[in-house]
Amino acid sequence: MRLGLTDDQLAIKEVFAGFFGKESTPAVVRAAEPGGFDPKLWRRVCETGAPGMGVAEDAGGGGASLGDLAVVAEEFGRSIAPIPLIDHQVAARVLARFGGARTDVTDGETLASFALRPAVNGSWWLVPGGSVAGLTIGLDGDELVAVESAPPAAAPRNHAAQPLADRSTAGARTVLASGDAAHAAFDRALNEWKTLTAATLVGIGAQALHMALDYVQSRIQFGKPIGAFQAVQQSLADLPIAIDGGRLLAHKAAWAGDNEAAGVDGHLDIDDNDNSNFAVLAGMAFVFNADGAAHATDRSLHFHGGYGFAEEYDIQLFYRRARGWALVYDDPARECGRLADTMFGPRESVR
Amino acid sequence: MRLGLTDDQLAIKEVFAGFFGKESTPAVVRAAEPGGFDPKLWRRVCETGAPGMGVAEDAGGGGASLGDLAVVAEEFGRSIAPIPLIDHQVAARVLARFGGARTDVTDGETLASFALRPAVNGSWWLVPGGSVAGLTIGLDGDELVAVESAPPAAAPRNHAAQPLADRSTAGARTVLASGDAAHAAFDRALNEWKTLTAATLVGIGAQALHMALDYVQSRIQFGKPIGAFQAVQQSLADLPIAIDGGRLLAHKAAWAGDNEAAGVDGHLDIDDNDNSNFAVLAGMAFVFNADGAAHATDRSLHFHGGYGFAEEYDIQLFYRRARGWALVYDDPARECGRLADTMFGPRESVR
Amino acid sequence: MDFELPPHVIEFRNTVKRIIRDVVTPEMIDEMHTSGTFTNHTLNRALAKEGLLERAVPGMGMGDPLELWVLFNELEKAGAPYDGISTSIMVAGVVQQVGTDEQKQAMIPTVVSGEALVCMGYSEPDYGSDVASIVTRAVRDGDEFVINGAKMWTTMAHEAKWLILLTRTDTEVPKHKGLTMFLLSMDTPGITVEPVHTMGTERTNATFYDNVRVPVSAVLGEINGGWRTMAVALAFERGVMGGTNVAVPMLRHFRKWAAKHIGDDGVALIDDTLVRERLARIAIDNEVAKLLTQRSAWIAASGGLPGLEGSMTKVFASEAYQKAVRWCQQMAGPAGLLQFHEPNAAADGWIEYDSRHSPVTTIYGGTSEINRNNIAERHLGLPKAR
Amino acid sequence: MDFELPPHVIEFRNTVKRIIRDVVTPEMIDEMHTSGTFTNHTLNRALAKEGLLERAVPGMGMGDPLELWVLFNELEKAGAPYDGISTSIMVAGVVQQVGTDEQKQAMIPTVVSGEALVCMGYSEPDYGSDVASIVTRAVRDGDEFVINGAKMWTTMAHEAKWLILLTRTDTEVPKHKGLTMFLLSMDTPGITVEPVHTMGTERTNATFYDNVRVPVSAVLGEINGGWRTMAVALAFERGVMGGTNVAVPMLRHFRKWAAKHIGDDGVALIDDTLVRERLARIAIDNEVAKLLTQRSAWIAASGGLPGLEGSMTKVFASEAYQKAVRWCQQMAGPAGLLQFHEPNAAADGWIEYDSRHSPVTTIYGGTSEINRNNIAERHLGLPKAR
Repeated sequence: MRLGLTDDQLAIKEVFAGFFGKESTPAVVRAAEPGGFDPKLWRRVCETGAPGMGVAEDAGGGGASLGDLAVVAEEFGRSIAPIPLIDHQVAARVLARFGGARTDVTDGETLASFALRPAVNGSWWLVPGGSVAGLTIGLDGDELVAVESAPPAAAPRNHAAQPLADRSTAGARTVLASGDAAHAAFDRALNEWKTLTAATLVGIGAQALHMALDYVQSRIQFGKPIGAFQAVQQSLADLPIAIDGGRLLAHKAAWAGDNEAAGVDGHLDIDDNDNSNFAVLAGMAFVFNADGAAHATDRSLHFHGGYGFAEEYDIQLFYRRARGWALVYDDPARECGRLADTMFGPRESVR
Repeated sequence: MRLGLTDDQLAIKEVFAGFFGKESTPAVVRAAEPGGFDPKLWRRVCETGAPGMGVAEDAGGGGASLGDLAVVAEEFGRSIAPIPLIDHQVAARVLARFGGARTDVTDGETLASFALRPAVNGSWWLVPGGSVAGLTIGLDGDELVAVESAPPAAAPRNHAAQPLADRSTAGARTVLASGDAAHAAFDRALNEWKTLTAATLVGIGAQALHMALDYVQSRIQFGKPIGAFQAVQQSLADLPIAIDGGRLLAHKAAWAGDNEAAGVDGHLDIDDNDNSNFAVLAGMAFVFNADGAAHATDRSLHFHGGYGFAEEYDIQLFYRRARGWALVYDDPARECGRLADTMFGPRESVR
Repeated sequence: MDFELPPHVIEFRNTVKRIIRDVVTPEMIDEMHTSGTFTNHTLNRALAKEGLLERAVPGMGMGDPLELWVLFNELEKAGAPYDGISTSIMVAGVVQQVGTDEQKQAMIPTVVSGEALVCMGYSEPDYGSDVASIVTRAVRDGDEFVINGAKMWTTMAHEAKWLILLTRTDTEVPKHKGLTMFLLSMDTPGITVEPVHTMGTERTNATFYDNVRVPVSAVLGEINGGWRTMAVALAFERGVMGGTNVAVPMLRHFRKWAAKHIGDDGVALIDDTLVRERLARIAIDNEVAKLLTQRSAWIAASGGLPGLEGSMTKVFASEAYQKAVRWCQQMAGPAGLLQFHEPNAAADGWIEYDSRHSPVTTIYGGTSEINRNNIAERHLGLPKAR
Repeated sequence: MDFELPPHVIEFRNTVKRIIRDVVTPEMIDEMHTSGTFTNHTLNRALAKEGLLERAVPGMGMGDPLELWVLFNELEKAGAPYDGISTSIMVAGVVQQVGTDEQKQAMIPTVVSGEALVCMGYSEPDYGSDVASIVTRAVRDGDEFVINGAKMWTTMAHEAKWLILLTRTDTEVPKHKGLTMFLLSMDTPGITVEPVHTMGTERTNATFYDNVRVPVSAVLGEINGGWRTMAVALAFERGVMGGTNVAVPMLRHFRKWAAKHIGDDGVALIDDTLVRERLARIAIDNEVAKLLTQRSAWIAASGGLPGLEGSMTKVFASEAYQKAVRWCQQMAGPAGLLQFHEPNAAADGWIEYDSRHSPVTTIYGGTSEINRNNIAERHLGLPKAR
């Protein structure tokens, strides 16, 4: 048992904290609005190997575990970098898993995205990264496919300035898997996406807390820093709890995902609070951190007072991404319903 | 428009505040546990005319409006009196409405109760006041009936020490109404019960706040009354808001109920926040005050510290009744579902 | 316990509703969101033309005092651009109460005709919640005052004809006692306006005062009585001039959209059990927010000063709105992220807009913490804790 | 990122589970609720017999430090009576660390054999959160101390053989520096125990000390070093000895009942959409509470002192539990009001019990407010605010 990071992971954390801290400043984030994509930053991140680091080594990637990717994701979230890194990493891993690893994707030269919802009427709705990706991985009926096609010119204007787009299933189409295997692969990839998104949201929440602490210690009202008032303190004291709890949960999901990939099946006994099931932990991590990041950014913005609402302050950038980067998948309440199906069994008494 | 009490209502309030304050002290409440009924207090309340005050004058009652009864209910709630007053008042009104007014019920000599749920297999489940009432009014299939039978010896032990019991539909049985009229009468009575229970819960919440204020101003820690700490103040400041809002809502429901009884139908336009519909306001008042009283008693108990948890302190009596007196009807979340059916229409796209 | 408006107020309300129906078009609302300036000259003039603004000004005695609440409640529920006239009418009420005849004659007719707007300079970059500590100086120079300083959140300054400006005129006395309020024209030389854009699209301003010279007759109220003049303004506002029912249009927008938004399973979103529970709770809170506001209006109309009641309403309504927005955006899922004019946007983009607008509502006009302090100290009688 | 227990700790856990399965009967749990005394001699001896108590004592070096957490987590999840041994083992750890050889030899074997319990006298009627201000006096008299005063919430005092008692020995120094802790037998003349009954059924006590004479050798730690001795106790406890997973048995009880509770519409309660969402959220919070507790155990086992982590876990777990209880009682409807042994009671009465038990969990062992103060000051680095 070791709940913290390994030495390798600590090194990864340091590298990416440095990279994103330097390359994805709030000015960079702001400049990339509303489209939500900075091609130069993408090129720079490709130099770090991050886009393909989760691809197996024998497929030409970095061989990083999901746990390692979660460490990167938190730093990515902390800087709300305007690149669809998580989506690309998940897509690249799916490709490699089905023998379709492509150097251009592993290198990040071709940007890939992962459709979070099965296609309806030949279209994947609001694919994150979809406005910039040349390759879309998604479920189309009973097939898991990779479709190569030119991305649209622009993303619809959206809350978090994400590079979203609806993408067609038409194009140069490769079938990666069919039938049950396709559905299983889609589920696996979606669980990876939820896990890494959860870690990203931990980073957003942690950074929002950091910004709040800076502000409340320097803003003086009534002759004191506002952070000296219990009204502020009691509310901020909840944030590190949710952040730490959310990080542990995201890490446990990643650990369970790595175990599952290694053929070690998880265990699920909710009655005994004993749970190492990847799908359940990924869903839990998504729900808990979607709420946690929304709350942390809400409180941080609030304690910035009027300035928190001003466009020129940075906290509003985080506030919007805490919401957008989670809800692009779904309502956490509906995810709870799906978790209940796994944890408590299907609704047998209802037709 | 007059949102406060009329002069008559102010007089009613004063009388019953005095009565319950004197007759239903915490010692009286405590002595009546676990059965939850003090026969002496019931006899005393009969002397005030409260049991039949909501019965029309021409039926031998006090001719009080639902609004007047809500004023009494709040004072009743403030003292958590161990008598099923609301249940009796509602039952007595139903009887009178169908020409079945009985002097012994109007006087309170025979205790009547109202079954909140239609009978299933010849039994009404957990009727409030059921362990002491000689007459049960309830819906049995398509009939609204009054059943005379001896109450059971004891109530099941329950959270709020309420005089609950399952009651059989067998006994000396009078049919008050049949078919649609029975269902409409049941709905009307249930809405009256929700409204008066809401007012009762306002009283419980208001008294819990009062007790919290007494305690936090006299309890010294760290050299100050604990009520001088913002951590305590910020939390307590929410309570009067919920209490005042809940009272306005309960009063509006009562007003709408009196209008409905006078043949003035309510209006319902949720899109315009324009609502004078009795059923909707009664349900809203129930939900809002069930939550409000639960929260107020929770905070009050909490700020009493360890003493709040001690049996010998009074706040735990209020904490349990705030829950029991509401949940004896149902989960507020399910009531929200029923409200949605009225406010937004039935679920047409679901079979 | 009578919750029905008197007949003449119902008639007033019907007039407001009619004007809204006739004048407030989707294009007008759209323009307000595009420009970030939440006022509209056509609407203001239409209301003025039928005498509604005049009737709403507190203390003018032209209409029932309840009409102030009814006017802004209807405008708010309609999602109409009313920020400009709400401030203007409130200040007109202050001028009516404490202004000189000269000030009344100069200013009030321009406001009630719907022609002129007023902006307020209270907060400063370093003083928000602690407004009594502001440092913008007004120094007496013969028959004039010379004003220097900077103000923050001077919303409508770029549209307004009038400005009320809180200044420090005495530094030697306790901070509340050295403040003076001025009423001046925005044309006065030395005033600069710089836009401040917000995440909610709404534009506000920073304003700068560089040797602004005004005659002594520009003092509104007493010299060194600025705190009192501000209190009058607050007493008029008392939470009945909009801002406490903003979740009503949101629920309406969401409901209409959810009724026609059919999921992949063929079930309309409005028929989803988890959605219905949350919408019902929003409707309950909307009713309570309305009742609390109505109470303030009733107390004011009965001659009372509903100051703390206004604080209570504001805390409740703004926090309930934020909860409702969070729920609606979550229930909408990805569609709740799409902005105005994007296909498939939840409620035509309103949900996304509300999510950007809602954070400010627990900040401006007194943060929830400041309001709770006031409630704890002045309503609950707890010891001062700051 | 490795969340799996080491094999020898899994084996330890399996032993605990086996003993629980064999020894903890419904009758035992029932007796605990009837008596209000949350300890059971049979269980304590069964755990002792297999050496589990000895292995769990912090600092004894008999087992993996993780075992302390595992032992109490399993007991808590089973709803077993463990309050008596958790305090006892914690104090045994304190004695092991700061006690004299004489104290260790006298006290530790009686605890790890499951024979003797320990109670703690910290709080007083007038000093709860502000425990540093306690006034129970211990006055030196030759080779003895004479103790006079009163303690509150001395749980298990009526069952315990041992007592650790916080006293004031110096009134001339800052309040934290004049405290001394004693370890004494409950047989010592002059101690009176009076029961205090609680809404949660659990019995606690008020204890009174009337010229209680103890030798100087009864001092636990240093004279005037009582604050430090208490800190050692707190560091051992660190939230890993139960109290942070109490919603686990509640969810299990509710789930089992909801699966067989069929509504009038033929739908099982567990299949109700509104129920499922809430149960899922409870399960998520249970997992997080477990992980936060596991983190404290891991930090402690790695040689760290997870003080603030324990505060964070306690705030989260107790408030999540209260939310879960409220939900479960509401979801159960009227059945959630019925107590143990009543027909149709939700989850055989557990929901009603949890509703009475839960309020104390944000009070004892440091209120949520005190814990948040600590987190704000010591973890977030904000200025002292009390």
